[in-house]
Amino acid sequence: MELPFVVVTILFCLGIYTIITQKNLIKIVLGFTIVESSLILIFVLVSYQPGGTAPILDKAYHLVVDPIPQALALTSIVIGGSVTAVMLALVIKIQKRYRTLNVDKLRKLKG
Amino acid sequence: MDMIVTLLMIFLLVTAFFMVFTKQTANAVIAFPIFGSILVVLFVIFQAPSVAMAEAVITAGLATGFFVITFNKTKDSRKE
Amino acid sequence: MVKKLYKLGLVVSLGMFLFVLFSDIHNLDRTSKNYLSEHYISEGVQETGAINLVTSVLYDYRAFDTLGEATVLLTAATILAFLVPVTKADMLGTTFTIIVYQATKYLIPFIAVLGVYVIMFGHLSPGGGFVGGVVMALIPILLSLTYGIDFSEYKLTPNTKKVVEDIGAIGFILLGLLAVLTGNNFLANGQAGFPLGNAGELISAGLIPYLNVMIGIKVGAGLAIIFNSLMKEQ
Amino acid sequence: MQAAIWLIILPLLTAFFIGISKVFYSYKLLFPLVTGSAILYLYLLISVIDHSYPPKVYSVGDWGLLGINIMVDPFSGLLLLMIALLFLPVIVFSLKYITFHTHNYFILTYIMTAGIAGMVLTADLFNLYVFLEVSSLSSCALVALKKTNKAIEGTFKYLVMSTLGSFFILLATILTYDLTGTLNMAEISVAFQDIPFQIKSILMAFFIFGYAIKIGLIPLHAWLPDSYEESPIPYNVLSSGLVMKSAVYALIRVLYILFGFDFLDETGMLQIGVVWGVVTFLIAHLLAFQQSNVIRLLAYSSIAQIAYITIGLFVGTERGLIGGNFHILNHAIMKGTLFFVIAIFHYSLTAVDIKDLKGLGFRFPLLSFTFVVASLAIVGLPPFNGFISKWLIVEAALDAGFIYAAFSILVGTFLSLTYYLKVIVTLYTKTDKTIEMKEPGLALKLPTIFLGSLCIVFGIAPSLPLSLIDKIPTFLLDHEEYISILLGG
Repeated sequence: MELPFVVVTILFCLGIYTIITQKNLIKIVLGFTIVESSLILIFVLVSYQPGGTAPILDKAYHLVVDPIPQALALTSIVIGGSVTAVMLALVIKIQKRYRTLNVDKLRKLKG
Repeated sequence: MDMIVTLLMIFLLVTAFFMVFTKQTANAVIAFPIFGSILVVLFVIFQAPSVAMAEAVITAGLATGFFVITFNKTKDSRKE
Repeated sequence: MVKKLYKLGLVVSLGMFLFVLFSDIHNLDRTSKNYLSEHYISEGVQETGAINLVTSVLYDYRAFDTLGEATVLLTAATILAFLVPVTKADMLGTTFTIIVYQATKYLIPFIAVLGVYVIMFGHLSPGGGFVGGVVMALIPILLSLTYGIDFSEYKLTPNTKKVVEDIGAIGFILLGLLAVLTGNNFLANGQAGFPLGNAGELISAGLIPYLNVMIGIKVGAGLAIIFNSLMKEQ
Repeated sequence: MQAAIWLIILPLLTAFFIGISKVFYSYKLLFPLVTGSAILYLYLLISVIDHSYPPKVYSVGDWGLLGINIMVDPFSGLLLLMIALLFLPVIVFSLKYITFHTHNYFILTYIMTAGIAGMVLTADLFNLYVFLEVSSLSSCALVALKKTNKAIEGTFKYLVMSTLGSFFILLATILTYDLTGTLNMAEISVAFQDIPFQIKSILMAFFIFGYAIKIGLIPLHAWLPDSYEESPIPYNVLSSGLVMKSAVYALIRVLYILFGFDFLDETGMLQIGVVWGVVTFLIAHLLAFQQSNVIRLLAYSSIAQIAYITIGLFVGTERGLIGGNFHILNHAIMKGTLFFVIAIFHYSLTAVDIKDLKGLGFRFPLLSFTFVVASLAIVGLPPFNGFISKWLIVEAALDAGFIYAAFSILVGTFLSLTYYLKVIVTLYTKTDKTIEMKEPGLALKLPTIFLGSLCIVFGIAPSLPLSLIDKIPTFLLDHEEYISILLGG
């Protein structure tokens, strides 16, 4: 179980890095999906036990993985998909208004 | 089994880094479903078939469609 | 350059934090059993009547989350519906060979059957309302991709989809309110006396299959709206 | 307690029915549906607030501790009181004010209210995240409603920042589940006693970072003025009054119930919170001073006021909690009044810059007087409500030994006085210009004057809301009581 968590850490940080440094708007949205996938991977890893079976009890199994994180993961997938769709719609809108996908070239809103 | 998981994890990282650091957005958009598919296989190995199905259909399927449409619509400022 | 290094430093320190956290959690010896999941695994099938425990968590123990999540999807569909202009679309101005058109025509019934299967058997096998809904949403999406968005919206107007989506959401709440009518709490299933049937049969698990159907049509219509709106986006 | 669940279902049902009525009846059904539901909602809110003490638990789906519980206690009662005070005025105001995408505006407003009510009521960590997403996504949607360039860009910024915050909250939620095996707040709190200090502090840092983005504490505030600038102004009333406050609520709930007061004291989070608050309001006041757009000015002022609230809640004494909570309520009322007045000016003559307001004090005598009252209240002058809550916070800070915080609040008061005076002086400067304008109707004036009069009423008789607020600290400072009620119910 050591390696998966290292991978999750790297993916999470890679996603955050993409969001805060990349200039291309589509890349930024991709960064969001990477972070979200890493979170879902954490959900699945939390539920997993070595030797367990999937939580579908058509027979009596002696070791079953935890069903709760999987249900929560489904919820997060749907929420993440909706957020991604909204973001992409806004990206198209921004591109049509400003004719650019570069974050730096957008109107600098005074912070 | 551990071997497969390790390999898939390495592929996952490679795809993710490729998506982020490739120069052309087209490559990133096309690498995205590969990333999703590797995740799907991993979820099946980790005994989460429901999550795998949702991931396959929503992230690797529909979200890719969304990205492709966005990419298509924004083609006139792609060269930057 | 300094700014970039600063950001890199931020991310690396975040990674260190996460790594320390994960290794700490890993080194924690956990002797106590996790009573909640133990209970779900040992009693879940009797209490909810669903074999697929993920479905029983999603639509029975924690059905309230599902309502929230369906609302998020509806919100996304609403946003995309008002962001698009009224003008007609220009998307993927491609014409296909006849094979594509014919294949689409013959594919649609199979997709419909698959979608209905995934929705209806959600409490018995992997799948359920969300996945099945997405599969159903593929029908209008395929129509828009091959025959063009005009044809797709002629067959299924945006207003129809909007109504179907709202009916799905209202249906979910009304099914939850059925339990209130019998004097129980919102979204109660087995406790409110709905027959759970024999676990493993199609008509079992009380309200869960109906909730699945509602979520299925809601998600299908919502995603079709989202996809078509993205395509129409100017 | 059946009414508590209706607080979440009724707005959702209304939103869905508006969606259907849009297709079949166009505008015919909108007015009765929206106002009828808002009035019914007000009735439900009052009946729930009335029963908020002693706290009650309602188990969704009859599962008890196995499923999701919702709980009403005085702290959530306060937030519900804010919804009760703001929601019906905003709906009445919007029916007249909003002329574009009317149906979508009301659908999203109702969904946002349902999300906030869900956040306030729920006692489940993942449910909290779901409703947080509901409220923030619909809030983003409302920002984009005008579809101008600034609005789209502001929305994107808002969505990016708020999703970033959500990720950290979700990460902390998953790991909390992994550590404790449950999502019920009371059970987590009990199980957290065995978790090592280091893990708990890192988890707390994630929660705080995530919610700090949603609250808009400096330096994570940049999205907030941008998202306010071009959004429909009645939405700003709800946004500064409820959306930001619900994030504050969730943060306080998580910190005080999950981690417990002793842990906060041990990690030094209380000191950090106070310092963060002081820095935030000083910078926010300075930034507000430079703005030429009234809405941006009010947005920065909101950040500063939230910082006062943060100081009050993090001082860590009973007095501080009472002051902070009273300021939550007062800020919602005062900022609501200010935004309403600006909305009427915008409606009548599309004025949003300070220089456009010249001479309006003589043209709208009553409304301008309301504006003056509300801005003096927000600066913190007696005899208005803002003075009392600020005074409570200063007193609490002095008691707890945060002399620098108390002193900086006084400095901040003078800073805020300067920029509000700038607006007020402009309002009462005579001009010879004659301006074309639309006469605002009663539907616009009545909610404004209602909220403005509350500023005076709560200033003269603070015992009215304080009778509810006085009960809050017992459930926050000592989380045992909350836990025992939640586990027992």
